[in-house]
Amino acid sequence: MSQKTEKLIDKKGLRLDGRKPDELRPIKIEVGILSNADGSAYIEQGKNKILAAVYGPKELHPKHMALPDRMVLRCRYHMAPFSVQERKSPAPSRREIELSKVIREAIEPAIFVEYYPRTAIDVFVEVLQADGSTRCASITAASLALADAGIPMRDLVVACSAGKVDDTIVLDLMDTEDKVGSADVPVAFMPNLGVVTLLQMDGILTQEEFENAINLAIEGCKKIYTLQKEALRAKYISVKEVEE
Amino acid sequence: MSQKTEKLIDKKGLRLDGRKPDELRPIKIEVGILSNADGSAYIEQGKNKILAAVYGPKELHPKHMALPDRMVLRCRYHMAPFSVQERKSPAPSRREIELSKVIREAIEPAIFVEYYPRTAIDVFVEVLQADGSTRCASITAASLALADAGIPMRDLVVACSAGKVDDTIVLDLMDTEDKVGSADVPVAFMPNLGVVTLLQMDGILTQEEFENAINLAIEGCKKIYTLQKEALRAKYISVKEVEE
Amino acid sequence: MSQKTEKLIDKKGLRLDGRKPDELRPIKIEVGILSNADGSAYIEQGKNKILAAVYGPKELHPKHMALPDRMVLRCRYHMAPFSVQERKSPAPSRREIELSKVIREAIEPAIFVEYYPRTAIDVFVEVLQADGSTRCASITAASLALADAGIPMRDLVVACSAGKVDDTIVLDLMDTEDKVGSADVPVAFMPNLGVVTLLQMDGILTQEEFENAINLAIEGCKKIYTLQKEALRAKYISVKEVEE
Amino acid sequence: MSTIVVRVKQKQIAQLIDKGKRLDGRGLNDYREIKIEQGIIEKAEGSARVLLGKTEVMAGVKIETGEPFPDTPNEGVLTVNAELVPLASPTFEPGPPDENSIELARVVDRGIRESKAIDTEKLCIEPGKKVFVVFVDVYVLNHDGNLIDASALAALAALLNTKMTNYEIEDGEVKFKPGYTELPVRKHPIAVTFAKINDKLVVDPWLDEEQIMDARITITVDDDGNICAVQKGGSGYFTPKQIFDAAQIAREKADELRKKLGW
Amino acid sequence: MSTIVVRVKQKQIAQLIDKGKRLDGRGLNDYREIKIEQGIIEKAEGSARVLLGKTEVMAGVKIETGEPFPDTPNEGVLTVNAELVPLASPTFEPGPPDENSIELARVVDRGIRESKAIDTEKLCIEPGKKVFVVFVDVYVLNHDGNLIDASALAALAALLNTKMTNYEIEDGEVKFKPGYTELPVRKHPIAVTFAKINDKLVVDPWLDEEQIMDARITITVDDDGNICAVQKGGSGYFTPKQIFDAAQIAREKADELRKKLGW
Amino acid sequence: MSTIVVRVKQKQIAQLIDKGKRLDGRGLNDYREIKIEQGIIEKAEGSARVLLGKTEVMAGVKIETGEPFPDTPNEGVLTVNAELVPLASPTFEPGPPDENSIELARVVDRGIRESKAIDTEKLCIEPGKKVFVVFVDVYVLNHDGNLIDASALAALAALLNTKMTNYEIEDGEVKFKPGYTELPVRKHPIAVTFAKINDKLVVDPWLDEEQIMDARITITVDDDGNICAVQKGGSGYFTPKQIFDAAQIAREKADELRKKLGW
Repeated sequence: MSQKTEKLIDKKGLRLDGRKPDELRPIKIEVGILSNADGSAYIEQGKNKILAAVYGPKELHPKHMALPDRMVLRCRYHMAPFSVQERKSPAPSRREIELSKVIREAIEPAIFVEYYPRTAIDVFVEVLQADGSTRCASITAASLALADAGIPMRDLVVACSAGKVDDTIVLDLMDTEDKVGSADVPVAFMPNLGVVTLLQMDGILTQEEFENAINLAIEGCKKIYTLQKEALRAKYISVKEVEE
Repeated sequence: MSQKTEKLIDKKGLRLDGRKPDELRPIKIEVGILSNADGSAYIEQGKNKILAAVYGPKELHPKHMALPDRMVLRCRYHMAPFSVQERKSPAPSRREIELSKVIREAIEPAIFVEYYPRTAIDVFVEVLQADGSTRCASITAASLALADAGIPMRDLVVACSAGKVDDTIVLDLMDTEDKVGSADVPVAFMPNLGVVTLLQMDGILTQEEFENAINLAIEGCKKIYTLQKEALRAKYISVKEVEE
Repeated sequence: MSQKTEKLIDKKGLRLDGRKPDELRPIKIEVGILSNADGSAYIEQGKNKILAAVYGPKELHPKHMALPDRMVLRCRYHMAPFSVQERKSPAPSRREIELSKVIREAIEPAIFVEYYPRTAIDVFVEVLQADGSTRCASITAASLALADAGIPMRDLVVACSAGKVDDTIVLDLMDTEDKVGSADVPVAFMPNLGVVTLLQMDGILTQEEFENAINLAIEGCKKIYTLQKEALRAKYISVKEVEE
Repeated sequence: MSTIVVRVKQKQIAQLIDKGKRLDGRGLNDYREIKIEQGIIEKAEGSARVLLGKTEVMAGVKIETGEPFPDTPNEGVLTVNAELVPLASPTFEPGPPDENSIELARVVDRGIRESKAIDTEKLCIEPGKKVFVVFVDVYVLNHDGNLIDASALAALAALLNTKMTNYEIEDGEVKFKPGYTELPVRKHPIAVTFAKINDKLVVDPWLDEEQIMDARITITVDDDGNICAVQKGGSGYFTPKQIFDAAQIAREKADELRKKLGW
Repeated sequence: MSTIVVRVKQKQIAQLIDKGKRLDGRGLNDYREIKIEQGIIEKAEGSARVLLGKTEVMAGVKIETGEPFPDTPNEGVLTVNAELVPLASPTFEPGPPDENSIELARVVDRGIRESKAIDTEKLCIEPGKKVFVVFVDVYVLNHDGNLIDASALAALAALLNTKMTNYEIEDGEVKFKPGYTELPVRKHPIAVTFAKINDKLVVDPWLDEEQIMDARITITVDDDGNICAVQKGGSGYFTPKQIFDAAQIAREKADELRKKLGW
Repeated sequence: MSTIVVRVKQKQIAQLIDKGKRLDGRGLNDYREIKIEQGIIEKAEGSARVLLGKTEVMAGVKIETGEPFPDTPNEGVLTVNAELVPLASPTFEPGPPDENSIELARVVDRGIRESKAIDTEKLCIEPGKKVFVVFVDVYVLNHDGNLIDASALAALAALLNTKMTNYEIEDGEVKFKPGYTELPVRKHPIAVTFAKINDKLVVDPWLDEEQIMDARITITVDDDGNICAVQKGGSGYFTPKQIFDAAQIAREKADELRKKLGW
């Protein structure tokens, strides 16, 4: 987060891409689009284009890594070399390793890990194009891929960022807002339980701004949750149509 | 392959090193020259100097990599740092990794892999000096090392390149012809069965030139095959002499 | 070792830090200072600050690495990035890998490795600040950490360097003497048995100088051995005091 | 699927091929349906997504400045990389490129390079010092067989879609200007892969066919019907006649595909 | 300890926390004893050793010259690295940084960076070309829980202890001169970590608490009481209220620590 | 060989050494037959192949230009690397250098470096900026014991065989001219390795001896009879007297070898 003089909110209170402060970017979600994966989902959120796939539950190698009372959840968040302005080396960066960890920890609370002892589930996220708040869109897609794979879950996990740009708390940061704004607060949420499973922040916020940002992000999560469920239903309906 | 103005074939139709288009470079082959390996062979072809060694059949670690109905053939093609004009880093390059694969796949058709289930054979090729068409000379040597190790084989595999330089189809490309010529076609062959086990090509050839190049390479293979068998016989004779 | 014009011994026969040729640097040793390790020791020798820790005997993974008739001793010598003038990358250097090996081989003769078949012991050495002869101080600390972990040993191993600076054989080289002097001879010693377990040398020495240097280093070892035993006793006493 | 079901299916595939038929209804020399979408990654200079049946491959092109190779000081640099990302198949593992992804990248690279598809001399900024480096990243998203042909199509489609920002040289530095120029692509190399099953060759094998094939051969053909790259793979073999026939068919198929795709 | 003893102890810890107490006698929002020693590594430009109970962390600062990032040509560069050295815990393995050490380094880095603790513009030597690079190496020597707070304290203490050799520019080269200047540190970000156990939050968890916690949250606070970095960890969750309360407490604890340490 | 046969043989080796004899008929201080061939790799600036009994080592020298080390701005750079290539022994594995190959390279390096065998000041092109870098690559082709001595011989023989292309400086660039100059090698350090078996020291151990030795010690000696590098290896120990005696013998053997080889 580095502050520059550029105006991120215009006189009408609109953002660089014409959105109001509490407005989400256009979102498109598809479930079950990869034929090899046990479950998969694709999300477009603004210019973000992200694929998530799930393999498992399956046997774990080497075997001494398996847990006797629960499954092991593994997660890889990875960006395609062409997903960002400057070509990214395909080797995992420190940022990708950290995000793989926090995404895994955002998803895990939703899974009944004790149902499948001694097994592993792999969640693979590929960012094909990055446009800010990719970790949130990745979580939204990954939890759909898990549901698509038939993994028993307490709830879908949905994620959305909020942040502060030009003294305004705004929803769902896009790339420039993320880089030039004064704070970024990604939040993952389980709507049924009303709990937060991912929370990070960088920038500078007062206690009040911090609370507002989280509350706004949760509102965003709830809207995206509706889209998640629609996408699942669409998959289910289309599958039924095919079967009939 | 990049075309330059240099003349690769002179007015008399002779090549840079004085060879006729369908002439092999001088070849020297020795079998069984390393005392530790289960089988070994050394080949000089032009300035190529290449060692091949075989270890196995042996147990495979980790065990879950072993196959219940056949042996696993592994192959490493590697160049010494001093084998080429510019010092080569000893870490395997992408080229070496690809060549290891195609060499393995060129040799494997000759081996009765089903005779030794759950085991592994390692083929190690070290290029001590490289002078064009090293993959072919490596295959010629590696199959002798396998024979020297007593691995049951359908036939020896023998390899030779052909290519196009200055509009002429020529046999057994040396370094400059490989780099400056207009096409390179390495071929591995099993003479008894009359089949091709390695084929690659880069450059530009018409259908007719392509067929001619392969046919010429096969003729080269047949000549080298005679040398292979002589080298095996020489080893066998000298071993018998020692024993008597 | 590169010779420069700088004077390393002054007219009074004193060294850069005021020591006489056969004088050790100030040494401070503490045993059992890390709560997680099974054994640990800390040494300051001049500006050297080094921690050693021991974990084990413990099970070995993967299991086929275990030895049926003895334990496996493993050792890692590692320098903190801030321990030297120019920041050192945390990845192990070739020097660190060699030193890990010679330190392990200096310690191993003291351990009754046959008492714990199929197990492993890990010795971890961290150089927090380096000031010449770190491998010697590391061995002195590591053998205390082993004793602190209750590993049965034939004797403590103690180490000290000698060397040649400005035509004089001197004891316990500090950084500048190591770098600018004309020879460095690190020696590890088991006083009870009177045997040398580590010996390296670089520089140029006559046979006589070489013998003198080793003899001087052994004298140094004997002095440090007294400090080692005191440090062990101090730990033992303070533990008893706590227990009482 | 259980192992038994798999075996039965494999037997069926092989038996049908013996009779000149394929389980999915194709003729021996037929490609699966090909769908190509270009320009899908706005942040890349060029991009394309190829569906070859259920095999899905993406390619993205990024252009940076760098140094030329010493032996070609006047030419830009082409770098092809391929990732078998683990979401594409249960057999793909995360980690550095293995021999399969390296072979894939190098075969795609060879087709583009040897056919001189890109006019690399137009990518020179300052001879011997600065040139454009064209990175083609092939990204396999779903593996249902014949990754080579799908990747070669994706790479070429992405290159054909590539726009380079205009620039001028100011004090030895590259300054970008408004406007775009297309990447100078002058050839359209097409890779045609055959699987050998029961001693018969079939074009564009799908995954089930690949699992029972003895060997494969890829023949890449340029716009003039010349062969510009060949790669045999797998632990089987071919007779010379099979190879010559394959080359002939590859030249026909390449021509057919080029027409169909308007290249 | 045997597994059974461990389980009994864990149960005890959880039951006590339920009653607002902790096994080591602390209140829920109490830190363990903090000892800080600065300047212990003379060869480093700055250094500090922090004891947080039995958790021991060292930090060393090295300063080198290097290139600025293209988007901040007038600013020096901060690089934080963390090593979980294997002598600190039976669970730490030698090898390249794993996800835990990377997360640790990045959370510490974020606190320093986002609070703008270092006046990086004063580390510029020649805009766009040469700046000072500040390496902060966090070295965990004994792991008894709450590595983040201990590491953040060690990093800050080392930075506050850092002296830069004076220099002047001569013919575009940096020439060092006698004398030192202190590193321009203008903020004191404090990381405050909470563990959630039995739905209650406790400050500064020790290792036994971490082993039974559902999740943790770290809130880093600057001198003005602003929040400058947050990181949730572990596979559990928090209610929004728990987070807001934690932020409030973190701001108080940070203030308290800053006063106690004289920062 | 079966384990029992191996044990019997090892017992025999040890018993014979006890009586001052060796299984292969050598005296305790005898080297195996040494064969050296130089100039076998025409593409390298220098090369040699050494046979020490059945132990076979190759060394190649390549010379490139590079930067000097900051503390020796007027000197060329020597880099020794050793590869235990897997065809040399069933115990060598492919992969990055392990501790054995690193130790081997560093011991060979130390002998050359500390004896000042190469006049590195003659390898300086432009002080502080450009020097020649001498890469010595030691390549072990067959391991039958005493790799250090064989490698040190191979490295030195390759250096003695090294020819540098003539050059002149034109506008700060190195331009190569016709003709060659020999690498300035002025010393001939010889490494002499002893194995300790049954408390006796034997020179030039072969593999079977190495497998039962308690420890080994290598003493490298320059042309003036000075000791220039020492390395103890293995998990045993030596008495000071054993070391002093070994040094004495090493000086004699080095002298002997140097004469025999005409160095």
